[in-house]
Amino acid sequence: MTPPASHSRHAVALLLAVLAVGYWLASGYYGKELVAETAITAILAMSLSLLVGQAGLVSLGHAAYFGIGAYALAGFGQKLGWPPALAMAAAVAVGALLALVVGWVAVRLAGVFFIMITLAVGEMIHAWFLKDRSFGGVGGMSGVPRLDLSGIGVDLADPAQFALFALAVALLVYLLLDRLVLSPFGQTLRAIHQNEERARALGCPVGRYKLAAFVVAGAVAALAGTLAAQRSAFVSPELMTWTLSGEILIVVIVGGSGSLLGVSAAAALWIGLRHQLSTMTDHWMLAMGVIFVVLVLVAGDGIDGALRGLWRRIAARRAARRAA
Amino acid sequence: MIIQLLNGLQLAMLLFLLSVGLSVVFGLMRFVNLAHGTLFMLGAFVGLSTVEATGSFWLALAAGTLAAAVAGGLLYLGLLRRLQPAGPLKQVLVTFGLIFIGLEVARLVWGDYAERLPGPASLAGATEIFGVYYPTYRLFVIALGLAVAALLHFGLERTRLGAVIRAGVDDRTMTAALGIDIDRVFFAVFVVGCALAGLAGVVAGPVLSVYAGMDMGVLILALVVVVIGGPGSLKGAFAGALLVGMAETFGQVWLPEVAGMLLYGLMAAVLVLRPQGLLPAGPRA
Amino acid sequence: MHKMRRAAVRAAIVGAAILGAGVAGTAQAQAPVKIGLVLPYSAGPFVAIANEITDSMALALEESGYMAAGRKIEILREDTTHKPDVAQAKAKKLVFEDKVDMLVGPVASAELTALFDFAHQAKVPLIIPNAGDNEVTGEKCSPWVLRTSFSNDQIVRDMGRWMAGKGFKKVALLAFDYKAGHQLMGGFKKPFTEAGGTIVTEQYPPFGRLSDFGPWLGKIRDAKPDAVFTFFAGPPATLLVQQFKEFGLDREMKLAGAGWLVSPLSLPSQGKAAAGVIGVLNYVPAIDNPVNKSYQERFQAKFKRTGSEFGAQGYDTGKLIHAALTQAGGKTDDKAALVKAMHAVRIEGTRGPLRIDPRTNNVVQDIYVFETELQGDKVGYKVLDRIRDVQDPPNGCKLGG
Amino acid sequence: MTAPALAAEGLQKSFGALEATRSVTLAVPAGGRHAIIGPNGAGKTTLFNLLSGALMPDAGRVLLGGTDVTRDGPDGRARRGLARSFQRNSLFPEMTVAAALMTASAIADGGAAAFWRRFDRDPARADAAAAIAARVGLADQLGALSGNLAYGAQRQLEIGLALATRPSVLLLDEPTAGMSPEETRAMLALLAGLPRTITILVIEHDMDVVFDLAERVTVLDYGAVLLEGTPADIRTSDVVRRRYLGERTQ
Repeated sequence: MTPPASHSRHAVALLLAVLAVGYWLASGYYGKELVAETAITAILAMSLSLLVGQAGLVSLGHAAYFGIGAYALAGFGQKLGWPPALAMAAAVAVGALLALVVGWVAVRLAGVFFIMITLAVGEMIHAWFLKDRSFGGVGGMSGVPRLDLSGIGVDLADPAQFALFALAVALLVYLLLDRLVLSPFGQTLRAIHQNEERARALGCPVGRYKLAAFVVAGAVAALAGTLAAQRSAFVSPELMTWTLSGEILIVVIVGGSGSLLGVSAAAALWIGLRHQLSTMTDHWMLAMGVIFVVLVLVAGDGIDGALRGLWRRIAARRAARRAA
Repeated sequence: MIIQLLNGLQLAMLLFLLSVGLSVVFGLMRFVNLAHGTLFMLGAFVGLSTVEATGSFWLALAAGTLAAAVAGGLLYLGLLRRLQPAGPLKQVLVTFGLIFIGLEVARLVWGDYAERLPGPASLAGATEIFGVYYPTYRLFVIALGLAVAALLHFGLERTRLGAVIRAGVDDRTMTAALGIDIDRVFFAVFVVGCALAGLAGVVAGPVLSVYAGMDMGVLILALVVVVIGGPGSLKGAFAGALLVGMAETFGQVWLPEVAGMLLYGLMAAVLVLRPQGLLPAGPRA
Repeated sequence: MHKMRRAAVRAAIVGAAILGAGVAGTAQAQAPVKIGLVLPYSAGPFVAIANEITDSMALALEESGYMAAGRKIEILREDTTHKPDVAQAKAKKLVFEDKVDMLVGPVASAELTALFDFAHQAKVPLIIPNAGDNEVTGEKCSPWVLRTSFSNDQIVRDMGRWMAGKGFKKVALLAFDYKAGHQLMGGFKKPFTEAGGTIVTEQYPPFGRLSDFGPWLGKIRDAKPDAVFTFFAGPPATLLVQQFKEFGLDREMKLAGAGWLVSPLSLPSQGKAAAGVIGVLNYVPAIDNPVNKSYQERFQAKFKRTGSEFGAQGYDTGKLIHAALTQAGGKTDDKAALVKAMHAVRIEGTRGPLRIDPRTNNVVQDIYVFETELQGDKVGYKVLDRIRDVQDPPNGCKLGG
Repeated sequence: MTAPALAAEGLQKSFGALEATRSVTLAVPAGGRHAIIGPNGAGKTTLFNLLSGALMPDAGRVLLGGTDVTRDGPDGRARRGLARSFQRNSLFPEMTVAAALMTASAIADGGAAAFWRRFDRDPARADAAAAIAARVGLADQLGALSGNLAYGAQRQLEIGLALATRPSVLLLDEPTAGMSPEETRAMLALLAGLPRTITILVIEHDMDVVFDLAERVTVLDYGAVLLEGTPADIRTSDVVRRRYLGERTQ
């Protein structure tokens, strides 16, 4: 789906950022934790949106790269004692490398088979860290180092400041991915998504472009993983379960897969809803399930579609008024 | 050694009952019903309640199978048929949402405690076979799996409905063009698939015990069987179930270090080397 | 953001309602003592245990009408949804937003790892009502983390000698392949081999994959041990007890294990197969002391089932906290003093005499060896032995105290 | 004598028992206009797919400007200057005509790999796209979504996309299929107007198109070459008439 005119997109992005900071200011302790969790989930959702929305590659194992980013940070930072910044960069590289190896195999497959192999690899990695006691196995591992931003007067150990930091990173990731989506590379991904055979006949090495998208998505997901690990200074196999992969896929689909802002808004909705429902009832998963099924049935192309529909109606009414 | 072989065979038959429905539906309608595990769990729970109420395992077997069939039917008519034109992604996602719902409904109705579905008194204890004591109930599971496989094979290969289903798997549009009401056939196949999942649920009750959340582990195993065996074909589901059953059983005892990863590695390898699976359905899967 | 407080107020009202039957006494206008519960109430396999602990702790606090040294006690309940990062976030909310005086929880080891660092840095007392990881009161101990349940080693340390003494020379070990599994099997193995026993097989099935114990029981049969010593809880425990009998192993060897194997939570689904199992644990419903008798009567009256070891730990935690608050004269702003008060108190719990060892912050308690037997048509417990005052060595914990 | 722009040597392809292509050899000189005709089932589409790289031959070679491209896939051959149109429209439905043409040119000249520049702010590429649109008669529909175009316009865009890659050899698969007479005349004018820098090989049923456009014609029969010659030779050849034309004309 072709992105709307850029000035309206950046306006919406600013609006979302202001809303998030507003919520951050108004909320108490736990609200700030939610802002951090939402920012991290939005980054992860944006990375999957690049795959699902632009290249049309539906992955049901994306949490694996999120988890690998967290575990790599724990490995480099805590076990090998590297400085956090270096460990973080290395963790993102490990995520990209894993995506390269898996993607090299997976992009040859199409449709439901692609879903199956991403699911299989995700479960394989989860099973490995469930058993691997050097990383604490089921119990996970604590003591993950945080970035030292004391130079600019920011202490990431304080959850409130960490939430703002995560929000800033999310905004940065949005700007970077937005440029990528609007670049010739992004346009070619959309061409492949809409008609792979024609793209190949025009001379596009389709496999390499899909692989590049897979690697970028893996790297950004690993980045989100490093943030999640620093948020609670802790990693556990819960970071790479297939249910998390499913939730993120739901967020991307509900957000209107191709739109970075749509999926970010959907991430906020998902986290907020999950929290709100879980304070009301222990059976919040029932409500989430129902809401999700309804959204998939009703929302043609998710929140983004709804936003754009709204936009078009406003523009049409304005034009009608001017014409009258 | 013989015990492990029998254990492998028993797990294989259980997996066959569970995955044959998933596989044929996938072959026919090109979509994966992730809520198949939920129907397995529903069958187990309904079976459990029936045994507690009536004390008869055989009634429970019927009740569990019927409940899953009815639930499957409603699921197809209510949700899945409407999503048919929307393509496989939407259908997969809806069934993913149903997992959440199924889990919580089971927890609401049957609580959080694990219960064991008692096997029939007549099959309790162990019998001597090939010079080894082996639980009689598990021999029943093996026998039941083989019987259902034979029945389905006969139904698919010998009867008119079987021919129509195979044609549908091969080329759906062509079959529809021949004036066969393909939707009614798919509905029947889908309901039978769900019924078998419910049957597998009751049968697994005494072996795996019944608790909210038992669907996840089993669903992943079923997906591996469908992919390895070759989606859409009975022979594929049977072969896949045998391979996975044996790999899971022997893997965990002889290669415990790698056991967890073994299955998924196998599935990934098959997806790459033979995406159509070991024994694909029609000539052109 | 008052919405989020509503769950807390709801719990408080429940507390107050029970208060009606409590002591009249003039409650000064002091703020209430706030206790934050961080347990998995909605997702994952431990929902039942979370409810057992919460219900039993309420039973204990009801006895005083939720009052201690003139201050009302308020319970704030937060759901970890079985996710470690949510557990930590909820703990931070309880401490920084709701200003609770102490935290009680969690159940699973992953959530414990997440909460431990936070409680240590925030200097807020965290009382562990279940998770048994040895390191938490061993080399990684913290002055702020106390445990009222057990350490894995504490449960099985004396079982090795006991079984060797009872003539079990060859034993096979079986537990899931994760930290707790290895700690419990290790804790049994050393004293058992020192007492002359031999381990014939030691197997660790992968955690989290519930297929079937057939393969491992097959290997155990070939090894022909006198007994099998195991660690399983919940659905896997139900499964193992059943399949042990189905494979006819009960005719060739004795089934034994950490007491959760035949916990009251699993007994209903195990049926008669659970009879004849030797267990070792810090609690058995059949313990003969007045506190346990009244606890079981009130629990069974209210919840129509036998109180489990998790319930007993919840009840004793409530009693210990109440005693400590009384000891500290209701003052909770000095958290270090509150911990000292916890060290100073001794109470008679459901499990017998209980105290917190200042050198490790772990509970000192009696350990019971028992056997399940058919009592009428139901399976019941018979206490075989009682090992008094089992205390963990510091194991590298430098609390001194 | 410079190598032919496009050549096939002894191409062989069979599907099970069916021999779809039986040792076909042909050569199209640079700037040439060559047509392939034959009844349904003569193996025209199979030969087309062997030349475009969609199918790999069992035996024989395909040469593009003298270099052997037999083992190259469709994208490899496209990058060497071979473009093709599809018999059934194969477009980018959710892209505007302008964006589709720009995308095609970006893919062909490697510009697609750029991941930093803005795709929609590339005036040079936009002008080139507009020029191609004008050439294929879509100048006034640049902003329309490809999926919403009328059938005839989609056929024109089909050719436009191929031209946007600035090919040296253009393979056309029944370009006038399903077109009205005046649409066919417009398409013929368009194809005739293409510069001689582009070599054209066309598969066609419509005899007028073949005889108007082609300088040489290859007649396929059951996968093999029945006859090759100028349109005049084909028209007068009794072999062809008996086998092919005879059954059709008055």
